[in-house]
Amino acid sequence: MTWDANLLWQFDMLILLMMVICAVAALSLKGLVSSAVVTGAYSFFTCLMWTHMMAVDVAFTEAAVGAAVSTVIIVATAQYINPWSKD
Amino acid sequence: MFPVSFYQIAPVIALCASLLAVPLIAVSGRHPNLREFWTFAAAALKFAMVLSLTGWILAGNVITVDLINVLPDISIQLRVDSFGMVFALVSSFLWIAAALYTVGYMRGLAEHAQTRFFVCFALSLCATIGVAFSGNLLTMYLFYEMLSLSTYPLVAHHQDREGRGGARKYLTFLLGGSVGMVLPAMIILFSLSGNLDFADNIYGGIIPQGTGNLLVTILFVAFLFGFAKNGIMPMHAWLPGAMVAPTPVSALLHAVAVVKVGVFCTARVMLYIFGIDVMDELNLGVAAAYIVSFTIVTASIIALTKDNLKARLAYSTISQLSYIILGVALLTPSAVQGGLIHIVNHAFAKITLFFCAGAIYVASRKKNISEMSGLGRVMPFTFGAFALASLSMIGAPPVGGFITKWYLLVGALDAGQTAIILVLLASTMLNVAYFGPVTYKAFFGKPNDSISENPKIKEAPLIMLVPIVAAAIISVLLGIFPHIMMQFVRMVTT
Amino acid sequence: MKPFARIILFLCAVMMLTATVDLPDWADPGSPASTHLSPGFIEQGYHETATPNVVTAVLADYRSYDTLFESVVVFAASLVVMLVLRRTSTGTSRIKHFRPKREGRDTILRGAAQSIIPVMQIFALYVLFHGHYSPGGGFQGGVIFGASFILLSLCYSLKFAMQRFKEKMVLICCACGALLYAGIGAVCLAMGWNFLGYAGLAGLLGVTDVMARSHGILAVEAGVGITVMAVMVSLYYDLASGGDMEEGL
Amino acid sequence: MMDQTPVFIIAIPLFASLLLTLIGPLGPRVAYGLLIGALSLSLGASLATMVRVVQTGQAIHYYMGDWLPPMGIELVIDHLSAAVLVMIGVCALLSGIYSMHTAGQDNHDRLNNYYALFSLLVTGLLGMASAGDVFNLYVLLEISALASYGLLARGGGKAYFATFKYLVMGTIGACFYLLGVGYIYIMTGSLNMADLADILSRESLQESVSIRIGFTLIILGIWTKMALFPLHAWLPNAYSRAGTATACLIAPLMTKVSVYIMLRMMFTVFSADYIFNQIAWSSLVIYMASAAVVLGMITAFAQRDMRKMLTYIIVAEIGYMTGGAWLANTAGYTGAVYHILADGLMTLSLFMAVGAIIYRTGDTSANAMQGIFRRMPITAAVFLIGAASIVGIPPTCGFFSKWYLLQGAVQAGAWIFVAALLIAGLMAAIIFFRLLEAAFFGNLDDEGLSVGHSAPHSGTGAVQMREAPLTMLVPLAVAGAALLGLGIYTNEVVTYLIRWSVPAGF
Repeated sequence: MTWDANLLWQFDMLILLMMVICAVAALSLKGLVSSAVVTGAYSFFTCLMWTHMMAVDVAFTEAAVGAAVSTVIIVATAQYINPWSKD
Repeated sequence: MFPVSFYQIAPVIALCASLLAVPLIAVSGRHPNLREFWTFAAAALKFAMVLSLTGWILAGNVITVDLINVLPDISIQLRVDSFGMVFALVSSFLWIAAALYTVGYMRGLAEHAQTRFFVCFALSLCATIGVAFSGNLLTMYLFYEMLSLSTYPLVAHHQDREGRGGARKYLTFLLGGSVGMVLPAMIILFSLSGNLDFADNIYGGIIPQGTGNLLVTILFVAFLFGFAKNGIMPMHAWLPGAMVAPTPVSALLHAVAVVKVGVFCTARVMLYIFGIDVMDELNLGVAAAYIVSFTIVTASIIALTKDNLKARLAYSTISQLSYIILGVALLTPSAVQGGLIHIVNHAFAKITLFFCAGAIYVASRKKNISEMSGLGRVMPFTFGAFALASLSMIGAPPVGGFITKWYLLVGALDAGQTAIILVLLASTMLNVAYFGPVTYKAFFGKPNDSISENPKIKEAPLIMLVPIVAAAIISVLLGIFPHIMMQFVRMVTT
Repeated sequence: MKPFARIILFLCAVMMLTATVDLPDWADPGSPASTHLSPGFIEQGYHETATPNVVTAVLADYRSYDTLFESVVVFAASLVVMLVLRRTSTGTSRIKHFRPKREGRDTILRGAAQSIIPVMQIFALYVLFHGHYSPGGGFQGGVIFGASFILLSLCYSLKFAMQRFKEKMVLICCACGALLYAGIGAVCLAMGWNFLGYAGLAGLLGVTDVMARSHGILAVEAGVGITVMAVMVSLYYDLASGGDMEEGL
Repeated sequence: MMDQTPVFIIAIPLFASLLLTLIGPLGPRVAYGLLIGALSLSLGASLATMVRVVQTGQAIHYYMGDWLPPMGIELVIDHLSAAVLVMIGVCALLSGIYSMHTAGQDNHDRLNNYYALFSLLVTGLLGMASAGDVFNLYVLLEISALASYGLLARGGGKAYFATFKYLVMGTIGACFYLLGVGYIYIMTGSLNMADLADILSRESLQESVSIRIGFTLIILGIWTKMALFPLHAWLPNAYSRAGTATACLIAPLMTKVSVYIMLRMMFTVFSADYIFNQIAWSSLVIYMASAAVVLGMITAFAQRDMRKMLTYIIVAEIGYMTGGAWLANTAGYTGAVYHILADGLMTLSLFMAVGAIIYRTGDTSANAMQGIFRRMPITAAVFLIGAASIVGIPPTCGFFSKWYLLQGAVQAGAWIFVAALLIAGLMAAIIFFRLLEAAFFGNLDDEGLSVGHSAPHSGTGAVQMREAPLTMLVPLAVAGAALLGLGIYTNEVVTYLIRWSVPAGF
């Protein structure tokens, strides 16, 4: 397993782009629950990124914690907050 | 006579005597007689200790005791030399007198919170002796602050609007001066010279060669005004304000402890930190002399306008304190001697005056001079003492004040400061102008109705009268036998 | 305030981007991070800890003190959330909140959950205990295990999950996992080694020092796993029910 | 046994906090006992370690898991950390004892969990003070931060919002720190402080932009954590709305330990040479510190709520320490370190005194101070000592720290800082004088004077003396005595502890 920086750089860029889109979307979406879900998506792309960087264990954790449990917990929290509040 | 080690312990005992008395006084608050006993015991112990050191000091020795090393280069150090000895003797002796008088006064008026009063009294005396015996600037500063804080409850004793305002002003000026000016000046000084110990003689000082003139001048000004207890205008404003305190406190503040500590600190710093040579070189002495001359004259003029006896005495104090600094600032040996001996002379005279004011108040509840017309016939001893003390203030022979004036005039002549001589003369005239009428009216004025018709007005209780008369007599004795104290003062200048 | 916040954000971004100019290339084998300590870990890791997965060896042995406190961080999080949210008195009027209705969609969900949860749990255990050889370990295993309970409560109901994994039990697990970890450290201490020096277990287990380290890693990973699993569940219980443990998401 | 003391300092409160969550059914008494026992043992271990450090004159290295650094993690207890450890231990124990009556106020249930967090916070702080590894420090920073969020939020009501603000700021601070550590790790490949110092002293890294930005991020993170002036907004509300027991623990310790971390980062990981010659921000930081000092005091002056006033004073005190550390000379450094110890005790005694007054009067405003000298003389005396210490009156320890700071500022020619310190001293005098005057006179506003005047004359029966319970009074008195003791033994503290840790290059 050798690392070639040129291999799949388009894939790399795509993931990074998606991450940025998700981050911006999470901030700009009005509904808290939708924001939470987008955060989950962001975590998923991060997870892909980690895998791409060959850090499988980190990817693993990101998938379990970031994409799954945090999203659930954020959604669970969000339901107690007025979904249309300004902050 | 004593083993040397005694001389190491005695200053500490003198310092701690009143400190040890504090818990005892506090605990025995319910038994006034026991409480007063502790005060007297401590006062007597303190005076005895100070007295026992005189012979050794007169023999030309200097005692230094290191108490605690608080900072790596500086320790809390006691140092007994002739300069401090003068002040220590006066203050420890006058504590006994003041304590006697206080008991009479407080009981006569049935004042509240007497225990707190005596506790703070003892604490402030401890601080006073601490300043007198301090071996370096930091120690002096420590006791200086202790004095400011421990006299606060005394000034605020009445706990009414006036007492509160006066006490607030009191602390504002004293803390403002010490924290705002003395502390930074002290630290700058420490950075410059690496230590804060007082120099061995009054000429050299400890400021290293080559320090910028401007910096030295700034330091000098900071110390001169920073020790706000010395009452130099414009830092004098607390003094009339602190007038609201009970009379024994005023006596303590204005005659012994507080103002004298201020003056003592100023003189100590001028002589032992800056040194005569440096002050002479930069003309700081002359500058200081003119600054205090202004205070002398202005305060006297203000005193003239005051009808309240204690207020008049307060402005008189401001004026008289500046004599001491004036003497030191003139930098000639005679002037310095004159200034230092005035610490003693003024203490005895002014405490007499305040005691009298208090006695008059206890006996007749009168505060204003205009109401005292003819009162001297009813209270001959009180007003007799008042007259003697006034003479001392004025500087008439044979009372102690004369000695001061003499040396100051000689010193001013030596220094060639004609203007200062004029100031001294003018001040003497003003003193006559504001003290003369008080005595004159009391003895020869027409008694007004409230006095002639009130048979209850008579001399104050004996316990108050004794200190008054004693202090007045000592005042006279100081004029007749000045050499006892002059021995100490001469040692300072040699 | 908003433009101000944007300026700060912009400045931070500029600062961080500036820093990248100087950084070594991505995955540069000559970078300090790859040359300073990593070779040591890679070369000696197996011989010193009998753990082929260097990451696990570093995490749970070389830097085991960090990992102890990381699991304590997780433990602290659950404690904080519980202290802030959990209320004992019930029946008081609560804020009305959005609650999805469950009727009519339970069967598929439950069916899926029934089949997936056992697999998840076994997988979690595998991840946990196979950490010596493959990516994984206490944190990942614990999270997956915890997620299985969260899934259970999502698909059934909070009550249903809480019957199987009681709140009290969750809290005990939170503390016990960390306690197991710290306890192993203390046992090593008692055996005359430094805190967390797993070689101290050799005498107790009757194995060599190196194997003892391997076993020690396994035990602390189990401790981490227990704590993380319980904490995940505890966080979910508290957050989903708003602290009253009555009704959840 | 003796060479294991460093780990006992941290492990004992850690075990206590884990056990505390399990012993809920045994009741609050047991929990309290366990907490106090653990804190005392931990303090004992700290003291033993300090004695060892002072005796041997060199730092103690404790290798976790017997792995030698830089591969493993080590605890390093040198003179500086020993002093801070003992300070933390003392403050934690005193506030622990003090919490007996006050902790129950906002914890009717789950007192054991509250105490578990309490103990965990202490663990985190002790761990930070003894860490020899920058990442380990981050983990412990997170522990103490998390625990403090939980404890502060227990104040209820407005405390939730204040704590949330603190949480956001605290998390940003921690993230900055972590990012900085990340950059430095990429550039050096090491996390061990001593190893880092060694690598960073190399010529090639002195100029590196990444290292510089790493340092910037770390310092910004720490400044956020310690509430240095422009980043202080979270502190006053968070601390003043917390419960009394919490405030007494957190207010003296959290920010002080953050200052300790700043010193560690500046002088142990990076070097004085790098900070003052390569980065050369010191004049800017001195301005910030001066602003912190003056504005903190001015804002404190404007407060009517006593605890809020004290929290603004903390902001000012942080300015003292930051300024001292960035003066780049021995006196300034000594002042900063000494002030860490002194300010911990000062803040503790003031918060405890105010807490006792609030406990008895139920009033958090300055009105509560009225007549305290008569009703609660011991509390009032401690408050007086604490106030004198903040103002800087000898022989309290506050005077000596101010002495060193001023000396350092004078030597460095930082006149703005000198002025700020003096103004702050005077402001503090006014602030406390106002309160003490009320405490002495027994009334606050001029209108009520007649009432106040009659009270003292009407005899002792009018005001009854009612001190706080003994468990509050004893720690209070000890803290007050410690203020004087630390002041009197300044020389020893400076000679045996602080002098040894003065960084090279001063």
